[in-house]
Amino acid sequence: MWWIPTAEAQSYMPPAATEIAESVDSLYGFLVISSLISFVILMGGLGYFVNKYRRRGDDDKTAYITHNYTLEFLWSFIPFVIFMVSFGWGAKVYLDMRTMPEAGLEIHVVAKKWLWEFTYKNGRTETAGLDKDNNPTPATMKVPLGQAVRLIMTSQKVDPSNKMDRAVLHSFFVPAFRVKQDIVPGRYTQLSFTPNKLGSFWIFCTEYCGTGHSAMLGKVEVVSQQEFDDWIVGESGGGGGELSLADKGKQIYAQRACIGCHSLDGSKMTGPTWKGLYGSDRQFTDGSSAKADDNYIRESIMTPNKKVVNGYPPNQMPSYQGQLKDDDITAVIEFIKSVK
Amino acid sequence: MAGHHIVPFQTYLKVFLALVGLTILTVVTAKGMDLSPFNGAVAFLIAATKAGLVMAFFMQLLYQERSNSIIIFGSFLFVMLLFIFCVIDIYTRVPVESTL
Amino acid sequence: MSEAGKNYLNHEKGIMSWITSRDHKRIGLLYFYSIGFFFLVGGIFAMLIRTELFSSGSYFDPAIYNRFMTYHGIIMVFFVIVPGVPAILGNIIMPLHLGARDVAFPTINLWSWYCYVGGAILAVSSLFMGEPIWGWIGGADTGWTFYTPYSINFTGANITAALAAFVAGFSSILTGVNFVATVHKLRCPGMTMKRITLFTWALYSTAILQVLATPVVGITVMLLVMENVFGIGIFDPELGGDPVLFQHFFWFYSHPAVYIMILPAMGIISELITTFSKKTIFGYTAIAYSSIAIAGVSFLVWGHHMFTSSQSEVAAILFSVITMLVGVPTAIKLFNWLATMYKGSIQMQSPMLYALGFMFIFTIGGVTGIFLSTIATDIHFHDTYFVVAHFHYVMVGGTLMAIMGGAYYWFPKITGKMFSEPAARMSWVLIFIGFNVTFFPQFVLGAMGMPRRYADYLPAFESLNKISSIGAYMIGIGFLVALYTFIQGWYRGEKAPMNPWGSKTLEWTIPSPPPHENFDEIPTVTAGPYEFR
Amino acid sequence: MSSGKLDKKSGEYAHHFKNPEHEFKSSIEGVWIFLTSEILMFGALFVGFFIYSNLYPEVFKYGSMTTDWRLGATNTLVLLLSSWTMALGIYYCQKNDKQKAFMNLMITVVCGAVFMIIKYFEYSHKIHEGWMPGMWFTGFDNLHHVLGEGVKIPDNIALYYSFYFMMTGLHGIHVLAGMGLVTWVAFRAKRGEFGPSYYTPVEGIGLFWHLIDLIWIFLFPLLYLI
Repeated sequence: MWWIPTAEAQSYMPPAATEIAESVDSLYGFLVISSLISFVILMGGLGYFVNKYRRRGDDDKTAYITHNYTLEFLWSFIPFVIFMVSFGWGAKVYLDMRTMPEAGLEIHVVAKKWLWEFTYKNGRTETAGLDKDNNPTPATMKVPLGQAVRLIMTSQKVDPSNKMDRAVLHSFFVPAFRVKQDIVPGRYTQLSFTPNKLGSFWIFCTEYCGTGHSAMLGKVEVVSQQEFDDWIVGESGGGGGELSLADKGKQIYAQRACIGCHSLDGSKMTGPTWKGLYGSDRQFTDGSSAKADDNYIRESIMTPNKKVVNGYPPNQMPSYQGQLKDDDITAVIEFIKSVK
Repeated sequence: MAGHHIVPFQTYLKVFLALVGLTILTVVTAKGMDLSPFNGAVAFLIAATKAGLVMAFFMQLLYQERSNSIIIFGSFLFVMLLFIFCVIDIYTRVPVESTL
Repeated sequence: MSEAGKNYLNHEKGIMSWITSRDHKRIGLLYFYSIGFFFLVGGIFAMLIRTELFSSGSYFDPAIYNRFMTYHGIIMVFFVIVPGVPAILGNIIMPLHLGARDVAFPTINLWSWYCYVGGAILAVSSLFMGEPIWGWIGGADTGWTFYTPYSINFTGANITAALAAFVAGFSSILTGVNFVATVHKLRCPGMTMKRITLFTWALYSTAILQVLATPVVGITVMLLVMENVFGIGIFDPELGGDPVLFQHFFWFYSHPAVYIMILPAMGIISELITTFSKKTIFGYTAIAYSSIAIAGVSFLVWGHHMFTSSQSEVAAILFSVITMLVGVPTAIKLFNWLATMYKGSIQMQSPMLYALGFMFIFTIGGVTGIFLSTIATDIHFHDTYFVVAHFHYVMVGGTLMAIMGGAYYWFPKITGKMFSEPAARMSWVLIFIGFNVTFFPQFVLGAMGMPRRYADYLPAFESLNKISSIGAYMIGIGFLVALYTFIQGWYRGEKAPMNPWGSKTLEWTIPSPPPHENFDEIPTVTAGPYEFR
Repeated sequence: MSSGKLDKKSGEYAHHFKNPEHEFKSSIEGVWIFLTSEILMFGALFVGFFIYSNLYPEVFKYGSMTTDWRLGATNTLVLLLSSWTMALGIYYCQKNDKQKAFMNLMITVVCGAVFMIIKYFEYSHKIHEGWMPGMWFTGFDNLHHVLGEGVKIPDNIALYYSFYFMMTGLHGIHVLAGMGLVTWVAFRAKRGEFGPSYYTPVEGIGLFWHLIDLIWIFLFPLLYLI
């Protein structure tokens, strides 16, 4: 059917990077064409009738037609057939999509408010980070070209000790692969794809998960098998290594959800910006004030609601007591000092 | 006045006694005998019978217009639909385990 | 009974005579004022949403945007579109169509309005509860779907918002009970089920949905309230519950709710098309039964909202095939309306413009529905702007077009005055064009992969979002013009004749506005409702 | 309508009905339609109960062992009795015996009260033992006292109590509402407002009361026996 690829080209779908994506696009093309045809029939008929049978005078006589079984049968049955074709085709592609590869690369995905963590079998973990200019870089999942990938996904809390917080639903969506699967706390869901194009593709979270929902981005990078093999044995992205204290603090900032509420460029988010924070005078809602030194910052991380800065709502930030080691907090403070 | 059916006192009494009897029966079958795996089914059947008696006589479905029976059984049908489709989902899910 | 010059609007005076009225027409008007008010509130939230999305980057904090999005959804769904047609036009018109003096239970009808108002007040007040994030404004940020576990955060805002949905549900149930009983019992002599109007058929199907589906969401949001108050854990994975079961329960109501919104709208369109084509309806039986069929099947399709939710593949395929079946009666309706216009005498008055606008918009909404019920494509489109565009095409384009069409159509009957035709056409042009400008680009955005409920987006999506926002402001202006025509018509309009459109249904056989007890003498019907011979 | 309250006993009826019988039948049908939505509302809870009791059979097995079936059975009998007297209340209204109608309706109310008192003891016992729903559950130790030390109690045993309290709680609210309504019609019956030609409120509220009984008939085996 020559017209299906034509429709695909006009489909505004993102470039397809898996075979499944191509078959979804063919189905999409079929649907676009058949809906265009039915739309034209209906609206063409509408326009034609409105023009041809417009009212000429108040005593117009009209035909008295109550029904026509043949016609009625036809316009029930033909749509029914189209719907069933569409259903069968869709179900077939769906089952292909949901058939998990026997062998292949397994990657564990953990979604938190509001970041992605990708863990490979060998323990290598990728999360969000920051580049040299302190711009957040999305978590990047590297996968080799042409190999089937199976994702095993679950959702976790940022702070497991916080009883008032809940791990929430997320959804893993790569438009270029045409796959999507919700991530449910308390159990594992799975998803598979076999990329057939090199490149870097966006991952979106498509199940509403709160304030950071639209910032919960990630990337899939499809690389050659060779490059992947070299990469997988290397250092975990963003973690460990010989880093300066401030750089370590930067990573904690990106990975422990500080980034969701504290900006580095002076803009106001849920919490105060870290730009120029160190050494500044802080006014609190209870009327007191203090200078932001090491002790104040440490206290704010441990007991965030003890002193709330004027203009910010209370009870937004969870305590990091027991979450961050002493060294980590020192690193965070060093990082805050470096953000001027 | 026409249409107001008066159910005899005797009928009410008999139905009440039957209900009491069925209650005793359900307790005896559940606590006195071990019918597993049919424990649940038996208890549910007895409950359904009791419900039928209450609806037919106390609620006078037998003597009212048919439409009322259709309405109320329709509602049971829709509860069943909710149940069946939820069950279809939950019992055909494939559990996924972490392999880490 | 009715004295000269006395009608339902002026036979009693004073505010008390209105808010304690048990006259279905007055209650309908009470609904009109209150729903109109909340439509304005929900519309303001819509404008704020589109302002935030006008460009990439943020005007508002995402936390505030999420409140806009949530309250736009809650108010528009539970307090505008679900009660919209049945409570306003259904209340006023349906008893007239049946040749009845009132609905079956006038007092309960009044209660249902109080439930509505109570629920609406709860919903708005929840905006000021919870953690304040912007002055006094706090409120729930769960989205109107209240998905667990996100909605379990133990704040008063979530509790109040869920209670608001519960109370509004009560209002909906009471209206439904009333309408079913009215259709069953209060038809005038000769008015067999095959002679009631198609608007009444649609309302009857809707009422069945309201009675059977709403209690399920009632108990579901009640469990959510308990979840937030006591942490009962039925939907909380941390305590062993299943959040996907919440989605099952929620959509068991909320999918039929979509038909609660659209079925009565279709009923209005049937009336408008036949009246303004001056021709009997084509396929009365098919249209009437298709309403019932849609209502029945709509209970079995809720899983298509959950194709990606981790429900099982078997269930997904089953729900997909049943969803396809709903398409058939919908297609039947569209073709029957078209056939009604064949060899008619079509008059392009503003109500008819709205009806044709409905057909245009609803056809697009309908065919894109097939994209979403086909599983493989839905996986890609699910929770993207494609879905947003689709349901706005159906619910906003569809239902609001029909409400506006119906409002103009029955305006002379309800108020006894004529509105200004040029201004009404002006509002149609603005709303119709604005609507398509707003929502058509969103199909493309969704296909490109832009997820919904995003406070911010990638720069690649910017140009289409700009177009969409401009369209939204156009719709806003269009509705202001429509508001102007209503007010202008009511105060300055010419006196309306008994039957300005040459319609055949019963409400046009009594004076405009109708007397307090509708019919001096209950009519006896000998033929169907659309006898244009 | 405009003349204020209608004297329905002597055959007046609301203006939009054809005759008193028409009004009666319409009203009763309205009640039935309302009851369908009640059934759907409880139905959703039952569906949840069935699904969870199949997913976690242990939870529901151990849970129902901690309820006292004697109290449950007593409550069942009490409610059955109340249903019977409710039916008799209508019967005596039809027979125009306002004193007996009043007596029977009041017995119904008293039965409702007895039911609630027994429920109160059950609740306070559970609360005392810490068998509370969801996150308030603290009764693991007390459960071991009842079930034996060796039994492995599932972590999410609290789910049973969530369902127990939600279902009986919602039912209890209905009982309370029903008691209020029955009291109201009882006193109207005593004033002689009802007779063979007009007893619609008694009949309607009776249907509501029987539904409460009906739901308990299913709740009893589910929560106490299985």
